[in-house]
Amino acid sequence: MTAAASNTILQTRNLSKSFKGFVAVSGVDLKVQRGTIHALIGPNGAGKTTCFNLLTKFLEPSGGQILFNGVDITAESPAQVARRGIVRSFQISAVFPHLTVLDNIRIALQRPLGNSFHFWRPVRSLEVLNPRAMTLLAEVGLEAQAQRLAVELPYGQKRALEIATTLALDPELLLLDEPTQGMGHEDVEQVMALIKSVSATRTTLMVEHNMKVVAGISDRITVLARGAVLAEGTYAEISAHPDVVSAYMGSKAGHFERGAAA
Amino acid sequence: MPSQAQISDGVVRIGVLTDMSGAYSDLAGPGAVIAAHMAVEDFIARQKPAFKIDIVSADHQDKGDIASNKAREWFDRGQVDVVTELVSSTTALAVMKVAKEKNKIALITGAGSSRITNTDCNDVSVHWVYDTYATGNGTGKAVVKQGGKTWYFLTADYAFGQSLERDTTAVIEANGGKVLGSVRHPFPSTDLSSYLLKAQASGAQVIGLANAGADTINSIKQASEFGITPKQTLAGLLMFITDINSLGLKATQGMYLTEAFYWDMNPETRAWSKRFYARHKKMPTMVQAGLYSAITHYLEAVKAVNSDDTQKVMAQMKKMPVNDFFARNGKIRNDGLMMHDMYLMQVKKPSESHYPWDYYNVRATIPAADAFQPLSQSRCPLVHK
Amino acid sequence: MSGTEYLRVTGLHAFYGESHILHGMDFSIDRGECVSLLGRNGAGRTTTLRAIMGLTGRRTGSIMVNGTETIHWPPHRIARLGLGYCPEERGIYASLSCEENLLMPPVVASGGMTLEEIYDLFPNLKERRHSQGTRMSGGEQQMLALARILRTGARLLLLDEISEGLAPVIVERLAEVISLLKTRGYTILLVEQNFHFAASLADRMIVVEHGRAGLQLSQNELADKKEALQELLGV
Amino acid sequence: MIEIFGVPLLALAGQLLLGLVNGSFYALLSLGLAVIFGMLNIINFAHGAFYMLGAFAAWMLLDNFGIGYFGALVLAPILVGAVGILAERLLLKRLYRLDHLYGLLLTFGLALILEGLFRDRFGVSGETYDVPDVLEGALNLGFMALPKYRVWVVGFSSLVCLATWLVIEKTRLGSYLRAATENPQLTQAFGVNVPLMVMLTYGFGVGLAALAGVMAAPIFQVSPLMGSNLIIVVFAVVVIGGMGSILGAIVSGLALGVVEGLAKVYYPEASATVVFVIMAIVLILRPAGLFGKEK
Amino acid sequence: MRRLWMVLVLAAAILAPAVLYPVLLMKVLCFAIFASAFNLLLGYTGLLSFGHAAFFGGAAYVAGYTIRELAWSPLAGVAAGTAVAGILGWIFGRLAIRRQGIYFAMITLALAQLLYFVCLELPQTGGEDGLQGVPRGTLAGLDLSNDLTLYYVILTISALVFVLIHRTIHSPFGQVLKAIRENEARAVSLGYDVDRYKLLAFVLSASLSGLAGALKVLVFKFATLTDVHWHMSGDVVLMTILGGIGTVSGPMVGASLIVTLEDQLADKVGALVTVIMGAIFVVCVLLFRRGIVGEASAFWQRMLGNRNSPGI
Ligand SMILES: Nc1ncnc2c1ncn2[C@@H]1O[C@H](COP(=O)(O)OP(=O)(O)OP(=O)(O)O)[C@@H](O)[C@H]1O
Ligand SMILES: Nc1ncnc2c1ncn2[C@@H]1O[C@H](COP(=O)(O)OP(=O)(O)OP(=O)(O)O)[C@@H](O)[C@H]1O
Ligand SMILES: [Mg+2]
Ligand SMILES: [Mg+2]
Repeated sequence: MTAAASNTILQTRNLSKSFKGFVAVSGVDLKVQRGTIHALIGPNGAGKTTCFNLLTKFLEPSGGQILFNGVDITAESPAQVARRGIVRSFQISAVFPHLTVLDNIRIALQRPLGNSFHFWRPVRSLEVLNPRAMTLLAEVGLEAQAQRLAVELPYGQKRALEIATTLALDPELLLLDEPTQGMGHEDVEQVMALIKSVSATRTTLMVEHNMKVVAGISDRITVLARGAVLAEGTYAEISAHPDVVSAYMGSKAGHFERGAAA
Repeated sequence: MPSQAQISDGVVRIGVLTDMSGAYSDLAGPGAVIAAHMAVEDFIARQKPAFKIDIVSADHQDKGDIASNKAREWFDRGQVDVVTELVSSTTALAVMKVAKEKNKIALITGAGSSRITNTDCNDVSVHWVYDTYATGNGTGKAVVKQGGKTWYFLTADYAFGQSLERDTTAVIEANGGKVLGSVRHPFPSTDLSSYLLKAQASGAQVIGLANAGADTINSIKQASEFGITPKQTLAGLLMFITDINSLGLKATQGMYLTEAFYWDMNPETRAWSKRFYARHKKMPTMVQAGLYSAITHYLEAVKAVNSDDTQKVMAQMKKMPVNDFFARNGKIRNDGLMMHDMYLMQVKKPSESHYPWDYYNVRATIPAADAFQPLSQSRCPLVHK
Repeated sequence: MSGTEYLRVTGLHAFYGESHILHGMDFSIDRGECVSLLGRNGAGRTTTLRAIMGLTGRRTGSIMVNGTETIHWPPHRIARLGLGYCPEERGIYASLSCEENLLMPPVVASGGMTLEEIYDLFPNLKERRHSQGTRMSGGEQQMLALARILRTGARLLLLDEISEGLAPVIVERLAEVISLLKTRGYTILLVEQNFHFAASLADRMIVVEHGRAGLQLSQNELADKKEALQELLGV
Repeated sequence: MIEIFGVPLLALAGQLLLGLVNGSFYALLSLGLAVIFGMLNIINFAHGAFYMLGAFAAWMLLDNFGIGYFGALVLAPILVGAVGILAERLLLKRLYRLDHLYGLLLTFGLALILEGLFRDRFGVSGETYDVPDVLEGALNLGFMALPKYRVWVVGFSSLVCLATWLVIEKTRLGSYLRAATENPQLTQAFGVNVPLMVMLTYGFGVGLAALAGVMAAPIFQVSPLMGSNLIIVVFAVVVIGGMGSILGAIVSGLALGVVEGLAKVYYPEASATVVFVIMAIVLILRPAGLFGKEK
Repeated sequence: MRRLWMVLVLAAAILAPAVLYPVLLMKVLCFAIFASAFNLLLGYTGLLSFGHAAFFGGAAYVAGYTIRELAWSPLAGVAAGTAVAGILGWIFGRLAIRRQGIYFAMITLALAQLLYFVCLELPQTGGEDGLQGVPRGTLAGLDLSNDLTLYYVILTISALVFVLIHRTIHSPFGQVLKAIRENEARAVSLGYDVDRYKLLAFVLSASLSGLAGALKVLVFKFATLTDVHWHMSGDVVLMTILGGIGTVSGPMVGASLIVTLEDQLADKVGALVTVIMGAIFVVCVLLFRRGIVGEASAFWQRMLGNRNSPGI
């Protein structure tokens, strides 16, 4: 393996998925470089979420291969994939609603401890996780909410909690599905900053429709359309690509973005 | 009074433990409680005893644990001297053991398991009315004698049905009949028509119903629906008059069954039964009548020995013959079985029935010695010491 | 105000169980107008729409639709007055296919779009029409949720965050659709996180704060009130 | 004569026909369950009790008012359906916002109450209901006498099942029902009178159970316990068919009746368990049931 | 505060036989174990099993058979029963946990029914007569045929079981269970193999239910079909709901109430027992969904809240 290849954290070869004859993802070759923020964009129904589902094995690929750090993980289970360090967030907010914010984080932190099957141990044995949990909460500005139930949080804070929970697993590769969806303007800024800061030490692959976010923080962009890769490059390259403009960005690209200059 | 000193706490307390709402509530249940009260009232009126008599009753819901728990509590805390009725084998077998442990008496009238006086027998329990050996055997033998030589069995596939089939087969063959085959159906079954068709195809003269309760009722109903009866004759190996009453004569006409009692047998039975009917609005089953007999006999024994001490009363009960409208010259054997005559009944045609509950022709009296399993065959440890 | 008032909300209070969310909401919309509710996350905009449809818990105050008081009505009667609601969470039926989802809402008045018109507007839906509702992509579901109420002939549309999760091209198309609806005389109450999208379409904007209607401004006042908006919404 | 594993072909055919009769009962009952489950998302544990109620209603109509079988066939489902509607209005209605398990528990309680009351009133041996005169007698098929009444049961219940299926699957009603099941609030916001629909659906499902009860009355003894044992088997049928699937309920009801009939011929001891064994196998191979949709 | 309660309850339990009937108390304890085990699944994993009678009754038969026919010691018999229940739980669990909610309930019910038929037909169970006359035997020199001795043995075992259940709920494992109940897909995406967690919870619950059933055999000296009948599964649900789903002491309270009620009603209402049980079910579901313990603690909290609010 060459040095360049070892810098590729995630690679798919000819990844495909069809649903009863409908091809949602076809022959996608994706390469994500270590330490970058990689955006996956494309029109609605292009297959972005499906790609995520394939990468995390929530769906079984119909064909192709997934290599993580050079290892073929195509045949592994979702939980195994997660334990390898690929952790995702969901397009629709996913927290544990009736647990406290702190417990939400601890659920993620406790897994690597390896005592999750220990039904005879007191829950106090998890208190060692608290400092780390509080640090994570502080990172997303939730430290004051630690004892509240997650269900009581406003939407933006729920998203923040979800990201913190995801980070708690210290994933090598972070998969974010529309992290700013449904957020107000300030929250969008905050999440952008958050993603930027956590990505300093890891790799992020995100799906996002907000061009401001994409333009603002992604290092590299892959555009999917009809299940296949349409273009790839930096934001400048992509936004100049005529096919991308007509299929995705539209003539007034970015005009309607939240936070975009009016 | 000196006599009172002999009766613990001055009261003879009788516990009627029965099924008030479950599968057996029709043949025992509320009617049994009425019969028990009648027995006590009649006894007081007749004998004017010096001791008080009290009845408590409870619903065991066919659950062994409730039955045994209730019995224990009655014995331990309720000063109950005798527990009776006990329909359903589970409760009877469980309570017998409690009675033995607490040295109190159990008079079983409702349950029919022949285990009660065989492997599980003990010296404080009496089995009063019938057991499956008697109903099965009695019917088997008597029907063969009436000319029903070839048989086919419809058997409920569990311990009860299997032993009923086995015992009856033995007696049929011993009496020169022939068993052409049998089919085992799951318990409970609602649709028995498939099995009945097999029985029909066998061409046997008699179809023996080695099942009970709702299974039997549905067998009979469907046999008539398919026109199997009256061409072939049904023989119920365990049936009660309440079953006939609920099915009606149209479906049951001509079938054979063995009972220990029929209300319309003689003036005595009629007299008692009419009094019972006035209170219960149904004629008595053999279980209800038997309960009256058992309690009366028990009270007579208590009076005779002037004590409610278990051993003394048991000894007296075994010594005295049972003579009342229910049994003539009945006798309690060592294994606890109350020996009395049984009767082979044939259900009347609707045209023969002239008034309500006019259901049976008594076809034969089966003498006690023939009706019940001989003592020599008993597997009761008390018999073969 | 002109006499063509179509919806008037006065002193509206709404509750979810114990929690009191709307604290005396007042506003009105004229026939054919497009009004947008702005506000921060959790201000109560979604709740306002749900309260109009009768979907919250207890409600008090007054909601007049075209001269009819509906505050005590059950949702299905309110809908029959010609209201169409596109919920924030989309509410696509998993057990129905895309097309069945489209055809599900009963027609409440004449003059709705035909299936062909809708498929022309959203070609994605045509392509996926036999797909199970919730198996469609996030954006496709969003389009479906909107398309669904265009068919029913409802004249007052309550639209909650319809531009959410859509590709920029589609958002553009959506803006065109809304403009088209306006020209056809539909009355629209728009709840949007996307200020620029709303600003380009709304005749009037109402800022919702803590369950009350605050600052109201019309399209031509937008430029003047920039600072106020900046402060209220962080735009 | 041709034999299949030692059983004459014609006798086997006769037995399968009988299986089909039982299958009709399964189908009717599981259809009602599926409709109620599909709509209210409630496993109607009281279904067996309503079946019993239907049979008793027929008996009482005859006994008290002299209304015969065919009158009962119409009236009993309506009466019992009305009881169901009452139960829905007074009790079930309060549970829709809650976890579905509460519906299961409530109807379980309801079943206990209904059964207990009838047991108290009528005792357990039950009552006899005669086959209506027109349907009395048997068709001689040569190899067996098939009671006309059973032919009627198969025919009529198939018709009812088919009609129900057509109405639900092939009309707008079906999609309203499914939509309302999933998201009653939103569906109501589209202008569908969901509470009314839910109420009528429950009444209809219960009415189907009662109809099955009326049809069963001449075959089985009308007794307070007639429903409680049957209901568990019917649950298994519904699970096999795929819960909430109308077609699944009908097809697997009929099919299982036939399979049970086969078991009665070849291995009668197992005929009560065969349904459960099939259920286990189906669940291993197809967790959502034969006609169920994977969520 | 909580400690104090526990000590009080324990003291009451130790002294109870002086006032109350020991056999009834033992029955209460057995059902309290059963209901608590059931609650472990329903209250903390969100899985409603409608087939728990299979474990309870299955273990009862195994314990009864090994003790009576194979002359095992009571301890060995109870252990065998518990183990078999655990294995049954594993089998049921493997088949059922792939589905959720009502589907899960139906599948467990049907599987339990299968076991019921097996028990009905096996000659070893004695069919309708039941497996009667199981000797209590001795345990470490203690004669268990004495009601009081057995009571204290069972009390000890129950106390241990409650501690175990309490601990399980408040363990790292318990936390994961709660997470799964709250949002299963999210738990998967965090790397939890949720089926294995559910299965372990199911097996634990089944084993403890089995323990309850096996102990009940020692108390009553028999095992019968009632123990495996689906009504038993319904009873345990009723107990748990009546006491309070998802509360630690609720199932115990529910079990005590139902068992005493059943016992007391036996002499009083005759045929109406089922009607009353049914009515309790309905009332609980409609009015006290949180159960007695749940409602009481909610009430307690409201009182506290009210008293605190004036700002004393
Ligand atoms: N389980 C499924 N069964 C059938 N079709 C599916 C399934 N999941 C997704 N699809 C289809 O596959 C296509 C890709 O869906 P996907 O969710 O990946 O889109 P997306 O790129 O994430 O779009 P969006 O930006 O709108 O979320 C869509 O057309 C969708 O309808
Ligand atoms: N079902 C509910 N039960 C209790 N509180 C609720 C419920 N739904 C919403 N709320 C609360 O009501 C308040 C207003 O919510 P609403 O959804 O109307 O806000 P919004 O302005 O639409 O914000 P967003 O931008 O997040 O959609 C919030 O504080 C929210 O937490
Ligand atoms: Mg997507
Ligand atoms: Mg909102």
